[in-house]
Amino acid sequence: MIETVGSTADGDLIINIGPQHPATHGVLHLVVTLHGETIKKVEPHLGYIHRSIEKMCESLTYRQYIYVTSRMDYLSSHINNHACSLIVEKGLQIEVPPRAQVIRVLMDELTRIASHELWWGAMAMDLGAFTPFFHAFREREVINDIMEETCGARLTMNYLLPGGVLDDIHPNFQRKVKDFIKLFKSKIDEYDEMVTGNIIFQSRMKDVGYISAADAISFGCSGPTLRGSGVSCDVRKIYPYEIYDKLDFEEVLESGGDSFARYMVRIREMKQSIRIIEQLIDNIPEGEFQAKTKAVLKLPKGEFYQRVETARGEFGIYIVSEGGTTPYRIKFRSPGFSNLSALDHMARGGKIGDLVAMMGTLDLVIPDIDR
Amino acid sequence: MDQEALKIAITALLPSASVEEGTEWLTINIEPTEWLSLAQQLRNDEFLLFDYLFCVTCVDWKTHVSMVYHLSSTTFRHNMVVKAKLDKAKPEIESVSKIWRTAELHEREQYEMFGVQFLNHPDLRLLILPDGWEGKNPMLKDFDDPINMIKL
Amino acid sequence: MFLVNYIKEIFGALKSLMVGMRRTLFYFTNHKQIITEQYPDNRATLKLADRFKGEVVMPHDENNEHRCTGCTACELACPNGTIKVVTKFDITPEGKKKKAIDKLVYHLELCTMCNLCITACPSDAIVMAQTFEHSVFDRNQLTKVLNKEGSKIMEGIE
Amino acid sequence: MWSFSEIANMIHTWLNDTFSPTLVTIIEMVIMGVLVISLFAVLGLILVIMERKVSAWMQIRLGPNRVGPKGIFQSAADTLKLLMKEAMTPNGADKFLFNFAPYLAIIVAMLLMAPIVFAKDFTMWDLNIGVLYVSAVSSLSVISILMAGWASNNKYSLLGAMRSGAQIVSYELSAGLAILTVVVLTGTLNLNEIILSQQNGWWIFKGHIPIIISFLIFIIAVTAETNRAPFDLAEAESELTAGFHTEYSGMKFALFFLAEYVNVFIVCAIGATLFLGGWMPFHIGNWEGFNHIMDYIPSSLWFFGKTFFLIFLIMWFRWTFPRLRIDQLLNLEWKYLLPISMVNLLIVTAMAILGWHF
Repeated sequence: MIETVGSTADGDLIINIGPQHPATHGVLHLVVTLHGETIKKVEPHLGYIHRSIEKMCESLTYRQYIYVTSRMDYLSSHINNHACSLIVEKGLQIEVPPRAQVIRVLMDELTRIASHELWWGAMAMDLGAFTPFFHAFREREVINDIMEETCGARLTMNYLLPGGVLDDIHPNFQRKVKDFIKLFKSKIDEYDEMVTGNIIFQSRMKDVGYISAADAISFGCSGPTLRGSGVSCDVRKIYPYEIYDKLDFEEVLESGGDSFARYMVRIREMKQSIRIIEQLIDNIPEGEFQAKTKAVLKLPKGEFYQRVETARGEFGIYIVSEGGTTPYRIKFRSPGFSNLSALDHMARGGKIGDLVAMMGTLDLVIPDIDR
Repeated sequence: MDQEALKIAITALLPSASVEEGTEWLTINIEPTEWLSLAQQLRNDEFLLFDYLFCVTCVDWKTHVSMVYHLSSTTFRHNMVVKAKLDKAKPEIESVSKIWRTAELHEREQYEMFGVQFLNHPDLRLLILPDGWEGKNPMLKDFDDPINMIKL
Repeated sequence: MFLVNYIKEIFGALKSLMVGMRRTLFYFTNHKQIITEQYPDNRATLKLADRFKGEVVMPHDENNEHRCTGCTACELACPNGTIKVVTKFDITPEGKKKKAIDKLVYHLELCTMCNLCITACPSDAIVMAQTFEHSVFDRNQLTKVLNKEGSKIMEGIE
Repeated sequence: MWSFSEIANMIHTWLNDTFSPTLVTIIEMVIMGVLVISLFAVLGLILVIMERKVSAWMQIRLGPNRVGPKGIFQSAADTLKLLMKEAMTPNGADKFLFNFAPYLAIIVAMLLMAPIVFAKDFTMWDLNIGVLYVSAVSSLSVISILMAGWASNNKYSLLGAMRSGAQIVSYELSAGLAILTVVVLTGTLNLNEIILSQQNGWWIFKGHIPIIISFLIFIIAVTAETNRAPFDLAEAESELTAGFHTEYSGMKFALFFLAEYVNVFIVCAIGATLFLGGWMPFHIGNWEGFNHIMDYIPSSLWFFGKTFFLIFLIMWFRWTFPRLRIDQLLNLEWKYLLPISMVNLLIVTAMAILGWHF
């Protein structure tokens, strides 16, 4: 039981941030012990939207379970689906046609930019600046429109199948993506003007929520959170999947370890994603967009693990298969869950305002944590 | 370190561990009692340095329960899997939250979903389930919830 | 030296604030940049992408005929039991019994628009429609029967 | 042309001719009260729609555009909605203080209206210590916030109120010092006389750099004093949900809201009076033609124009900047604004003694 009311014996206040709170962006419940404005302890209290996706997946076939994973980290749903497809392809040794691979990677990177856009807006809003939120949505909408045209949905696309993609790209796709790149490049400097360079923003972010590299590894952080502490951990570079090993992009590293470093990692990552898209958009190979697969997919007996890099970090799927049409046990290693575990460590000694900034830079998506 | 070298290093550390064949990553089966000391060695050995615990899974095999730990090293980039077979009636294993601090939350999740007792865990409470949850652990295979289950 | 740094700091801070204010002033004065879509008013011009997944429908031709054979492939493909196929037996002119659908029940409230039923259908009997205004006051209205009253299967579809 | 003062004098003479002096005083007070309350209502309506439009345009949105032409009646509709909402009092709250706090906030705002010079020779109370009165009464507003935060029996409210207390008390200092620079130059505390002293140029033009610095400090300090972003720590919706008015609903919430906007108007009016010459028209040296044209614009328009420009400035801040943290907020005051304004006051005093200003 967590004590959620009143004050402690030392006279410290216990404050519930969440389940309904503007800064948690979802139904995260943090029980915070406060000494004045200073945080002494942060205890996460989860489960408000736990749907037990792992249990649900035990009764779904390998084609059906993909759509459930879109509902976990809904901001990078396409990348989650990607992991699901990859693990089935790995188990069945399906050769994915090159066209499908390129389309998948393009969509991954577009999803990453869209996710970081939303994070950027929400992050600024957490710190009290409303305007960047709307500016971020201007670019994000363009990506969503591209997604809608090709995948048929804006957020939970369900565009992937084991063996390829559901449908070929829309004829307008290439033109629209190029337009988007042009738009994005003209607007990315505005982000620095509005937020990054702002003295108030910098003083709110610098030296806040510091986590050392060793601690970040011990807490199992991944993605921008770990890269902000200077540890190289990009799955796309270290354990490359699809065509990432043939692409030319940098892994973004910052050594600060504070909120500002994590912020800069994400901002620079958007530019790297644009770089990947620019390399691919004119070079989509012709050919099939789907491999021939059997009507009923049966994963061979054994254990499979696949990890991908979502916008939030390393997303892993662990499947124990008994050879049937459904997984025997499936486990999703979600980046948010591990990143959340570091929050208490980061927040101690900070102020309430810092807690909001930290949650912003951890980029928590609650369904991803609760699964 | 590649898989063969890892295998030799691990068997040198713990001769009683049995290595599973035909897996993507080196997979070893151990007794739950050996886990804590092995974990310490895996974490601190200068040639292994498994400092990144990225996945803690519990699998209900109906006859027994097994814990699966996915480990990786951020320095050497090698991965391995450690499995421990637990007793179904009284599943117990040492907590590794002192070695990898991420384990604290992961173990709490497995504790409430599978009922695995993590010994010497600093704070073994319900995390996701509502306070005062009684009855079976929901992720077990024989769990049935006639009230909240939506039947189609 | 301390004083110089102090003053420099202040001027740097003021400049960074000015830069942000210039950007907001730009948008304040440039109303052409406004991107608001006035949704219910622009229904006439609102064009959804042709692949947009709004709901599952079953197209009928002018003779009130559809292409569904009642094979239940869609029902099996659906991850959450959105589709129920209720079959009946028709008597063909030759006097043979032939399986056909009585009702194809579609629960819009359960549908996640994953498109699996569409890809599973062997005779292209169902498609995704581009409608999206699904809100109703009674959830029973979300349970729909896709085949029309008195419709029958097209000639030559097996 | 008819000016406000002429109309006021006309009414005054007519009343004196018709009624006895006691009755005249009572009638004039009633008229005054009605005028202040209606000014309140109008200000609230205008400032709310202005804020929403300003924010919308900065955020590349259209803003309210459904109620009335271009949405100008939106704030009236909002008021109607707030009026119809249930005014709840939480269970553990201190009932009397909880219900009294919003009225206290509005009373303080009303009191501040008294010495403001709205147009040439048009003021409610021509007070010889106007500046002192304003700075004294405006410090009372912190009491209503503390009262609301404490009485709500909510930890968010309490934290918000405590922040607000620390904030308003400290920013009062630099606001007061910034006002003092002008007082030193004019040698009077009377707002009317301060305006008259700017006949040959507004203080911001003839006061050299020190006055510009004190104008900047004044704007920053009053933004903090009125709890506006980037200093809206008492509300801080992303940290404390709504700070000291978390538990308020309906009209009681609206009163806080109204008091905030009226306070913004008042501080901007004071700023316009002290630094931008109040109702004084804009004159350039010896350009007789230009100056004549400027004189044709009614004095009340000059006053409201300057005030609304300052209000826009404060709104502009709000929709551009992120919020400060509480310790940074106090750092800014004690480490930057206060030392600077003290040195600045010294310089201005020297300037006034040596007569260096124009």
